[in-house]
Amino acid sequence: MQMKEYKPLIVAFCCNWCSYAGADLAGNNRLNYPADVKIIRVPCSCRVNPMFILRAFQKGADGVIICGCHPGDCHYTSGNYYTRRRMAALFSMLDFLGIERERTRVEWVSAAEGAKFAATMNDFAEKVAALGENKRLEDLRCKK
Amino acid sequence: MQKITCEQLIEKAVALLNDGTVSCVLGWKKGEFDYDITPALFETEEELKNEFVWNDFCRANFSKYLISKTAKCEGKILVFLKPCDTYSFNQLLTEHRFDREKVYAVGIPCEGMADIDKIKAICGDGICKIECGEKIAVSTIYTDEPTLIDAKDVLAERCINCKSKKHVAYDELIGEDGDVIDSGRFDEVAKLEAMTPDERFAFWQNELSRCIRCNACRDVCPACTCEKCVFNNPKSGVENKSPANSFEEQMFHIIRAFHVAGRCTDCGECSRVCPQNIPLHLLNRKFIKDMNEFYGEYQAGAEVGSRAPLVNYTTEDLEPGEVFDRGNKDA
Amino acid sequence: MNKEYLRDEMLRMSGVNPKKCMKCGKCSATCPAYDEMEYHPHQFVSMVEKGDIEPLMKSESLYRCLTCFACVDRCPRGVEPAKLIEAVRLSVIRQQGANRLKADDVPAKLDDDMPQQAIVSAFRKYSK
Amino acid sequence: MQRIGVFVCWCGSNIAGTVDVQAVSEALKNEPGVVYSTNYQYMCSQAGQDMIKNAVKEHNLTGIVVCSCSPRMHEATFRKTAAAAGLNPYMVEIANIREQCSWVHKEMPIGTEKAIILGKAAIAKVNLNTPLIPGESPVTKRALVIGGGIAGIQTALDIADAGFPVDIVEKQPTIGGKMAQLDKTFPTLDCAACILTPKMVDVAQNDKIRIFSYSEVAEVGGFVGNFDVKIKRRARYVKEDVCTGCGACVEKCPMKKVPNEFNLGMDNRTAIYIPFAQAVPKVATIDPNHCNMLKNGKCGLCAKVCAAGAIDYKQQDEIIEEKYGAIVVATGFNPISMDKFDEYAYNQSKDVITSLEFERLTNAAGPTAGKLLRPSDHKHPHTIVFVQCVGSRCAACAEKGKEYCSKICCMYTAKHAMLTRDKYPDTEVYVFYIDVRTPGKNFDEFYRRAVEEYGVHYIKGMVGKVVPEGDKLKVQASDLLDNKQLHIDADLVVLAAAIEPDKSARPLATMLTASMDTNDFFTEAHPKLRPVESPTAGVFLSGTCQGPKDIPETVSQAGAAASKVIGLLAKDKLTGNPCVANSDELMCNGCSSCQRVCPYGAISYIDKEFRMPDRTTKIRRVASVNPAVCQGCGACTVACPSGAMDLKGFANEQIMAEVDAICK
Repeated sequence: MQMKEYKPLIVAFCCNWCSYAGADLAGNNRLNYPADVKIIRVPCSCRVNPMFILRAFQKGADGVIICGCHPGDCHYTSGNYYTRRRMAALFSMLDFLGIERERTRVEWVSAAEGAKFAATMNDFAEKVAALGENKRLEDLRCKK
Repeated sequence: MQKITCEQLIEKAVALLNDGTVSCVLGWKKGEFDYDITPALFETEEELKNEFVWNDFCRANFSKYLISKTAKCEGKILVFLKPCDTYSFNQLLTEHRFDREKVYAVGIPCEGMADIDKIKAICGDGICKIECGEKIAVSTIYTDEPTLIDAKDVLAERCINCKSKKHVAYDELIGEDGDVIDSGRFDEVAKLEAMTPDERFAFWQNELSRCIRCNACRDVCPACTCEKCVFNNPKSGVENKSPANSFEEQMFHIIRAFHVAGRCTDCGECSRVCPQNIPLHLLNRKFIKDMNEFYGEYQAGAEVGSRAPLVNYTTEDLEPGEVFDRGNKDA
Repeated sequence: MNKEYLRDEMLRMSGVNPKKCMKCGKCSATCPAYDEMEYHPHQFVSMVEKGDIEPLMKSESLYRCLTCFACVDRCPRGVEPAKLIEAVRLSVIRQQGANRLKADDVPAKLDDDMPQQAIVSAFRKYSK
Repeated sequence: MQRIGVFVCWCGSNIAGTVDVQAVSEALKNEPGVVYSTNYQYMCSQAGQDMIKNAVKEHNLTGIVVCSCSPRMHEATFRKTAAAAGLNPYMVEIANIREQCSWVHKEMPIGTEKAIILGKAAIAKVNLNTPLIPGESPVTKRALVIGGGIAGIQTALDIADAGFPVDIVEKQPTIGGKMAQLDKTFPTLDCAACILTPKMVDVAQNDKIRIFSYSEVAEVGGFVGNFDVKIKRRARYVKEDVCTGCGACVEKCPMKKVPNEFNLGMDNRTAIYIPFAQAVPKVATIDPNHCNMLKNGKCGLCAKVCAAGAIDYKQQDEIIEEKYGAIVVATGFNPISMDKFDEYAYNQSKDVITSLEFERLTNAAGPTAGKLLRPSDHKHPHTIVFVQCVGSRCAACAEKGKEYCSKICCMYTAKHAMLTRDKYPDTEVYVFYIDVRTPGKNFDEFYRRAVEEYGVHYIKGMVGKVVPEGDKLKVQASDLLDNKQLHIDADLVVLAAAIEPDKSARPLATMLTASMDTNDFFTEAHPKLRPVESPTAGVFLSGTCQGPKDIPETVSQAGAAASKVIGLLAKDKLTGNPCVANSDELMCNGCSSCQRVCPYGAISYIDKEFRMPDRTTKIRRVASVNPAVCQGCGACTVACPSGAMDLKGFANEQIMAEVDAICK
């Protein structure tokens, strides 16, 4: 087997109104973060179904992060409040099953927080990289 | 031993059937074995007198049956509800799953149901006859004299940790109503929480790897009343009917627990029917325990129309990152 | 003594957060013992917050507070100045404890004529 | 199978500098569904767009992926391009390879690799895209304004001015609201009535405006452009269209001891009454709680003296149903109750009054005909103490006061103090304040004039207690700057009571599915950028129902709300966002989870008949989304356990396809 440098694969779900714009701002300001982070645009963080997160892990993601507007700033007034409850419950459950808690995260990033977006992604990627490959929640068949 | 006798229930059912209040009765009858009591629909006095059963093995929760039965039956249905069943009954009403007008609910007290596996552990295999009286008399093909067992010694886990002897819904109550009990039902969850993540992972790998995806847990669950389950729906993107690997088992059970979170009344049917004895109720209880701790006490089904924690919020809720810092968990 | 340490002690003992104060002065406006006091309730709040506690500990004001809790009741921000005054008072008593009677010393000083009330007070006072 | 065209943009060197665009377009050529792939310097340029249009025609494309800058930048551009080429605009997806790739990564191989993956994700999504057509709904060209204070009046006038009919619903017998009760207005000291009553007359005379006074909104259904509203017109026992407002009945009414709410109970009115001289509509109203005829059938004097024959003791409440395109909430405020503030002796002494009562005492049409007299003994007060922030900025007890600043008290107290000193220079006036807040045009100048020119004593500190003693009020207060406790023998104490939203606002918000904050103020759609719109489409906010405001702010917000309403009513049809939720009726089990999380009330339930496999039919309750109301957040899709609810444009399958493409 060929030894390759381990690079974590990170899926970031970003809400269209705040965090996706925050990611754009990070780009505008040329703030670096690892290319391992791939962003999926959703209208609101409350669109993120736990099934999407599990699916990402199944297909080989090493970490999943969900970014939304700060509580109280949701474009749809209350979406991120639901996200907060759902993800609190889900993450607690994943932890209960013994999945490393550092693999999942929710972060509130506003459209003005390009720097926070980049810093969050750097930090998250670093934490996930430290955990190594996601063995506990991964479908081995799908791995090449 | 149950306080209410089988005769009392038959008498009540016959009376309601004969005076036209109801047109059929949802009750229990003997299955292949004496301990294998199954749900049944009775339409005549004769059927009731010959086949109706009520004893320490009448475990089935009838609430879910009302969905299909009320849609089919012309008149009202008489249903017997143990205290824990009434919670599922209310939860289904909250979700508008059946017409309350078409049901005549009779609440009956329950002293807890027996766990056949515990009996087998005492008497061994080959049980040919069980009689429920003061004590449970178990005869096997290997012994002449029946073994007498105290029902208290073989209570099912969910009955040991019974959350409530109080009926939260009924048209009529036979016997006396009890109280909500401060049970130790979350102790097992807390024990797991106190383990290290590695220990927890090992525990669940061991349990979930036994899953054969028979779907019994889903089919019996009074909260799983979807017209079509996402796991059966090719359009959902997560369709899988049999597990191809351990991940899909986990995914199934996590998603199922998430889908019933806030709706699960903790009736324990999932673990009861699991042929592999996977303690599935622990997943549901974990959600219930978490939500109680994070968002305040909530019991699904305690009242009709209540708003479950996951379809509610406050602006002061804790952050998902904070859930791990709570309690006595390892850092 | 270290200012910050003293302040933290006061806050810990009283459970009061003086940062909530919006400096309206209603505590002092409502205080029936105001004229007797060198430092007034609102000054307690602001001086404790600044860590300026030693002058308070030396002041007679501590013993002029009637603990009537009018200031606690009236404060629009829920700051509870009386509890802060009580905390300062308590810390003085604790410091004095070093050169005062210990609770253990009390029994030796009792005699038959001592009123019951005084014995109880003595224990309460010297065990702080 | 889709026929997808991929267009990779260089964005000059912005993308091409760190991404090998040639390699990207080559790599994406072999993705499923892709029939054409190319790259160009500036895709958004006219030439670039022409390239896309030509490719659509040449290769019969059904879907387009543009690998370029952020969709927030040019998604709209490329959708228009697609539409121009005859494609459904929602068949376009953007892979963001500039902001989220070339600009954040420095090395070419890494940038190129990520760009390819982002392109693949977009292709995977387009493969599952379906053409979306925005729904259209008609607009009823009539607006409803709830509340007839200055906010409602101004909104209604502005809307009517643009030619649209407006109805005002006011629960009092007259419009005018709180402003009608005021004496002068800060900082210009105009007489409130002199500037308000002409507007009230304008409303009455405007043939586009109908006033439903003494009425309430009973029920609201429908959605933006198509609200169905039931208005309850309470029986006033006087035929509104017949009454001439002559006042003969009021003169003759023997029941003269009814507390007059317009003067806050400081004098009495009759059982049949006209609230004040300039009331609009100027018609009498019978108070059924005090009228002898209505209570026990004895009297009937008013009917006898009414020359017009307008009295109708048999009148009943009436429900009117009307359709509206837009609704403006202008429910206003009330001062909070002083009952919990025992320390100020409000309930013990008649001479402790609120500022609104003070307004009536100084108003020429008030109980004292404008002379400043104490309510208890009608003597001139010589020492007056004003207390600010009574119940405002009160975080300690939610039952007692409000945590917010009521905003208007500093200025009206300065006005009261100044006017008192102006009219009665022999009066000593003290104002106890925590902070004096005067951000506004000419506000601080006004306050300084009160201090410097009129000699009002402003004292930094609060009043601790007020004790009535003899005919004096003993005021104990602190002077924080002098570090003294003051004892003042006052003749009159005026409390600047906090203001709170009207009690009718909360049930109204529920009817409108408009959200409120914990203080019962209506929430705006965006606190900075959409301050006069509620998050519920078609519902607008005017005046203090949204937060404490003074008159100029209220009037400007009223105008802003009106312009939003006009913008809406000017449309013949509303075009919705097609990316809305959609419930699969076959799978929905009607559990109501989705309805609970919908912030817009877009989901309702219908009983639908289904054919079963055994040829029987079954009626089931299923969710139905109103696409005109849904804003497409997707909260319902996750709440739905059966996966029946999905979001168009961001479907479960599409997002999972993206996840798969990224993780592959």
